[in-house]
Amino acid sequence: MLMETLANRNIAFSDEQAMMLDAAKRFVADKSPTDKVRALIEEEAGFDSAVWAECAALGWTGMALEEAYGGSGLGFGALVPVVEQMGRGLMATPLVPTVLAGAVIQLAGTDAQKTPYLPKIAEGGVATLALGERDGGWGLADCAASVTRDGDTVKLSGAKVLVEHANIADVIVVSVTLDGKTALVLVEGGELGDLTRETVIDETRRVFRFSLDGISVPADRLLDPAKTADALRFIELASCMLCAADALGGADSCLAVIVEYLNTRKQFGKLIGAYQALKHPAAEILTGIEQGRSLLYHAATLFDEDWATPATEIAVRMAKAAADDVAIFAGDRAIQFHGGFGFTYECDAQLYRRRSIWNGAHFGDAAHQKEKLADLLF
Amino acid sequence: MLMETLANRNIAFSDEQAMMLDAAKRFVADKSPTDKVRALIEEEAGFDSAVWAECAALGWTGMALEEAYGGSGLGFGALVPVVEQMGRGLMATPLVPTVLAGAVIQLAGTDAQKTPYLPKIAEGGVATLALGERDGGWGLADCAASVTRDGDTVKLSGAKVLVEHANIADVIVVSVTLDGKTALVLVEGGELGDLTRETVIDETRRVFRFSLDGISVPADRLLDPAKTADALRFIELASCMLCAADALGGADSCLAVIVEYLNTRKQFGKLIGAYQALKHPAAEILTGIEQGRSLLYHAATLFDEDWATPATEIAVRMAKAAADDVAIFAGDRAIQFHGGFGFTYECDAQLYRRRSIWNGAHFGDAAHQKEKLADLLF
Amino acid sequence: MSIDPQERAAFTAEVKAWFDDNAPADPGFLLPQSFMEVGTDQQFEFLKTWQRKVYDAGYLGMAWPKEYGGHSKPQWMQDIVTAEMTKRKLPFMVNTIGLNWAGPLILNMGTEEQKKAYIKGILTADDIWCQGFSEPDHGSDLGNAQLKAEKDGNEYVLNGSKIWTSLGAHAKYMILLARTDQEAANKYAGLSFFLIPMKIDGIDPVPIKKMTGEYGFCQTFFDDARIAPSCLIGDEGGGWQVAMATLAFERGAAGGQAGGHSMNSQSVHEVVALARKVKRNGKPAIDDPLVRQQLAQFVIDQKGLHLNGARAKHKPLTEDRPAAVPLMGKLLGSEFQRRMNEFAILLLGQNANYYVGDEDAIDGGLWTRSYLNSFSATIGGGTTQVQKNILGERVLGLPKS
Amino acid sequence: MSIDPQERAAFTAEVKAWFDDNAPADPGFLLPQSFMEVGTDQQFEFLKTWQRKVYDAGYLGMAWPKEYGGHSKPQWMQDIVTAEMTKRKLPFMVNTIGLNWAGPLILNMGTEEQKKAYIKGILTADDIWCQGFSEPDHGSDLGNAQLKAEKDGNEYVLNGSKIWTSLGAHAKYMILLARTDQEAANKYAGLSFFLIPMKIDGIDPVPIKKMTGEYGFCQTFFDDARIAPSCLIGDEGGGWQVAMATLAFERGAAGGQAGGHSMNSQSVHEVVALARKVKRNGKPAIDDPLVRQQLAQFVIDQKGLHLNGARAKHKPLTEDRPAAVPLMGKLLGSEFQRRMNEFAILLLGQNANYYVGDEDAIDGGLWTRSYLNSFSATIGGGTTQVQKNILGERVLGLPKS
Repeated sequence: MLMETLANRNIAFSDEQAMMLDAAKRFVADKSPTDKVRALIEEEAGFDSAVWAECAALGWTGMALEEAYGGSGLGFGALVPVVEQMGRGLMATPLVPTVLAGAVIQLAGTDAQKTPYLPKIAEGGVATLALGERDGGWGLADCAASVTRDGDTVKLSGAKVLVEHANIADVIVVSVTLDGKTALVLVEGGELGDLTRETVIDETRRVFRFSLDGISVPADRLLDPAKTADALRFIELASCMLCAADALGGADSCLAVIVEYLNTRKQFGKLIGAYQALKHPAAEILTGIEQGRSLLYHAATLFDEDWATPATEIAVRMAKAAADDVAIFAGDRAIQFHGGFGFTYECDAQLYRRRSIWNGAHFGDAAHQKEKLADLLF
Repeated sequence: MLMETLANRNIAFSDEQAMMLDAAKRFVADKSPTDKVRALIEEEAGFDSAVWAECAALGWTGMALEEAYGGSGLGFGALVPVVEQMGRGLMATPLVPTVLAGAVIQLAGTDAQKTPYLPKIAEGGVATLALGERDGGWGLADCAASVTRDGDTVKLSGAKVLVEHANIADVIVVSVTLDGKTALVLVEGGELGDLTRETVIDETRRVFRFSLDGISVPADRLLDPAKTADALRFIELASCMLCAADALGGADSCLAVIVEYLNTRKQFGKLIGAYQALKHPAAEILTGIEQGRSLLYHAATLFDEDWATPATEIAVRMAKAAADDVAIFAGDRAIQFHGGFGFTYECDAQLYRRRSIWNGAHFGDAAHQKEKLADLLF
Repeated sequence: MSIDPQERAAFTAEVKAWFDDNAPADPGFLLPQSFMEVGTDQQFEFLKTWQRKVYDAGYLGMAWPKEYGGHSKPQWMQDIVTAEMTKRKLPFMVNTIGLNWAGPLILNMGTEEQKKAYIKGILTADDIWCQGFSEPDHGSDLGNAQLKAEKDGNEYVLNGSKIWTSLGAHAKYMILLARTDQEAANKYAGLSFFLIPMKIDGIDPVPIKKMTGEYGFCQTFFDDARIAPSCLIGDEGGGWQVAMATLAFERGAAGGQAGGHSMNSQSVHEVVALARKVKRNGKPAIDDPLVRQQLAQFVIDQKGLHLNGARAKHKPLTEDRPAAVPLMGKLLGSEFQRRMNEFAILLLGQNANYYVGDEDAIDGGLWTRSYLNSFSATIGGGTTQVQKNILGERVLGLPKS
Repeated sequence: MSIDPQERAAFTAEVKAWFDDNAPADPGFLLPQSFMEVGTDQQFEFLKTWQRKVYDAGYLGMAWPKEYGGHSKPQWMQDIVTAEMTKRKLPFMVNTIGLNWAGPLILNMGTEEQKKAYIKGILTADDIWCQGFSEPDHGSDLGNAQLKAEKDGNEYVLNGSKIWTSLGAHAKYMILLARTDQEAANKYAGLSFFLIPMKIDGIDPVPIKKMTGEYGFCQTFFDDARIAPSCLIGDEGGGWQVAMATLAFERGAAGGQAGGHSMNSQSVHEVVALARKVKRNGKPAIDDPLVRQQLAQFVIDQKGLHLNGARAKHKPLTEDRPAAVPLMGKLLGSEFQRRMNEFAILLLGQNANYYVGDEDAIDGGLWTRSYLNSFSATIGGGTTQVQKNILGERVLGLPKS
């Protein structure tokens, strides 16, 4: 696998994707300037529903959905430039959980499940995934939450944590244990009980925990058991890829924030960007981002060729590892290089550093990815 | 063990040791300027026997030996400042293998063994250890070389590698397997067959490989089997400590070489030491050396209190890890910071970098020490 | 100084017993780890009460003169108390600037009136002190302070602003570095040092929200604030020397003289405890070889930091570069805290998403908050980058950047 | 350019077959990995013979014009040959400066006479070329070259010295950057570029012993060496432009035009193979989690390096900073080699003590030698530190250091 991996230098990027990238860049710059990001942090909803509607209108929620369900069938990898730009703008939307949930339903849902839910998603309905558990690591299997059959219904029990936008989701893909195996079951928003908003490090997120106890849904809400293992693997890889895109976008604007300050602030009579102690780490952040983007677009290319191959898994994990490393480094240095100002809430450095903690802590940090890579490669 | 380790801040350093340090510093500066080091590299013997005689006269070979055998009984830790200074001067002598062999014989030898060999060592006779094997890792047990009993004699077989100064040693402590257990046996220099000088990275060393086949020695040359495990442990810890001392001494003069160049060489119109890209790593080397020396003298203190405690092992391994890390970093940066000149044999940077490879590759590199530390501490 | 071992043992036992009985219970909210992190009145009141309790027990300012509010006892007793508090990680003494900077300064250079006026309130925490050194535009360049103190009649008029005034809103007094002479031959010569009241017209401490989301510092604005000439300490124009002396008190023999530790940094053993508690790949993180390797490195780092001081006591072991150990402590200690807390965040795994205030945050979110707060030390008091310049230039003799 | 897939496949097969039959056997001594490392006559003769053999087979200079010694074939054929040689890690083409710098320069800017005189000898390796750019006192500061070329009658007289002239002792010609005008308005304007013969009076290449213990570079001394005015290429005073163009040939489209790879760097898969072969704690090093983590990182690094070029082909993916990928390759590639070889030394364990020439040295001592040689790239052609300045200044727009 190592030699194949080293030999594969495939990066495809169509004119259509280029247009999408360009549109996303302009859209995010327009709709998510930093003062808007900060204003949304203070609001309960955490995102601007008008902007979200525009995202849907731009076709982003349907990019990875088949045309039959109102999507454009561009493929999941096509979301990478969009999410990268959102990361750049620290833009808060329910896009990532929505497209992940949509893709999973498309992959492992029955026709009876796809028909009601997917077109809604394409139109901008919010969907999400409920995977996390209180004592949970990064593995998606071995849920403590479970379902038991009860005639035509299944009864859920346990609890889920770290569920993005659970408060507004039309449908939630919930991971549970059924007869000793991991299963995925669809729960509708209205079926949830009380939600508790969680206090998370990335304040641009809206994340909830809730109990499943007392929830019963029709048994046909279970995703196809034969496809569940595939679906879990898809979730992990697709999430890693989008985390990497978000992290690299964030690192990129974090670098811009650093450069801006280094070109403005003077100390001891010189612009501080003239000091190599700041200039060289900035150059290292630059190279980290550039390498990361190469790995990311390679991953996106392989993902759209065939997401299920080991080559794709390798490419995705490489991108995630590289992205986390540089995003953490960039955020950390951004704080330091802003001096006293960097220590304040007002300085944007903290926004990026907090986001890098979020991305790193989702679906395995850089060390975890490298462990998995070693197992795949050596 | 962790809490005890963190609480112990013991560093003892007597006036006697201070005098010894001062004497060693002056002696090494005088006897081992770099041009002398380079001249000795070209010579077959590799060291200056007149200087070696002076070392013995200064009492260095007898420092760790009891007074009964002509030593001064100062303790093994007292060798640390001496070896550190030798590292500083890249000084070539058979001191380290000689004092190690002496200490091992003193620890695990019978009276009949101590009586002939130890006074010779105190007087400046060369002794050495033959531990390395062709396929060998850093563990001292599990030797492929072996002895078998044959009446009053034992017959040796196998081969040993990386034996310092085997060509001139009066006595060699050889590790072998006897009846499935590791044993140590004394072989006299005259009993060895052909020696092959090995080509090693640190050109100030004189190192040999040889076959043991055909060598028979009296059975009473075996060190006390009841003390062999202790002796092996002693060798490992004492060697690590002296490696650390040598490495830190080397790193320290490597830093001096860097600073000298940074204060002399101009590029783009400025002394290059004004550039933070060079100044800051130099400061990092400095702090690495300073921390390393604190750890080293702590290790020496505990070693002389009781070398056999876990606390001493922890202190020694910490010093070795810290010393290797900084010596490697200093040597590597010394080459880089000398620019084109650093790439030449004429630049002293390579002498230090080569020596750091030697020290790192003996008795376990920094990662190995940290692994062992983790097992002891956590 | 030889101390009777029996006396020492007896006193140690007494101290331990007192802390056994009087150590405060968990207040139910996350306490700050230093005076720079006091963000709520609740935290402040708790800490103030605790300092007062320690003082009332006779365990603070033990070696300071009785006539000013101290106890005129030997310093070794105070050191035992301080060590015990540190070891137990008890809440720090909140009047940190008073105890460690202003107090030693006043005892050393102040008039009899000043000693009588200020020392007791420092010990009781009735009079909180803050410091006015840094300014918004001159972070690491202390000598460039621009806040004006202009003579007007019999008073000085203060205009400008200071930043990073911890406890600014609680403080009654400030030690202030201000510019009394705009035309001085060099920037240092124009500075003077003052002990000023905070609760007067024209002084307005505005809390700064830290990146942790909490408060703890102020920016203090001075708008024609008028102070009496008796506020001056040292000579007019001699402020730089007083400021340097004050910083030296903190580091030198007078540091910790008043007693009571001022910061609860993380120790590697706490990270090890965390690694035992959390899981990685379904097993305790402490079993992961990468984690073990990193933790071993942190033990080495922390041990090295502790041992540097022990080595420095032996002159022959530092004589080649006597300035190295004193000048590198801040750099190494602050970067160590930053790196170790950053690593701790990684240990949290998925739980790193939770922050202070969430019920599922491990150790209440302490690790992430500690990481973010650690920048106060890598930035404040001369950034890490400035510290490396200092080491390169002053210890190694390299040219200025 | 569309290439007939069948033609391409057929040619590839032919090339593979030829290399299957003609790849040189292990010579029994450790070969150099680049032209900067040719230390012995034995190595040189072996490499020269190999280049000649490749040329004679029609596999070198394939796209260069037939009338000068090339084969006037399409470039894609040459690229296939080059890729095959690289993949097989066959010995590099020893006349590296001739093939990659002097040749493209002469074809691009030279006179008809120069093309006829020089090109074929470059391809056959009969005429080895070296370069005279760097000088002992101006390592990274090429524009500050001081070697004098003074007009004296109809000739230029050369005085001064050049350093890092690889193959200096074997070279027949040198490309030389020299100062023809001491008083020029700026340092660049006083430079001129020459193609000069090496085997004339007053030119003395003195081998420099490298820190590896081997040879490979010379310092070349010029002592009243006289050359004809026809040696000038480009305008007098236009040498800086010619030098920049020459460096650009190496990096740009003309790079590798002549074919034949010029360096056998280490690939991570070779380090992985090493880790399978050596032991750590009695087990294959590849089983050690710390080793695995580090090797995975190296795979990521190497993959990233390779992919940067692939990404740069899509303009929308680099348009924000188009200069980044071209300007960072040297920095990343050279530091990657240094770090990876340094790690490989650690993998050797106790065997790291052995060096080139010892029978027990793993892979003949290759790893340590590669590490030491890796500094030629982290230092030569602008040090790593200078590269970071370039990225910071030219790509990020930060002020000059």
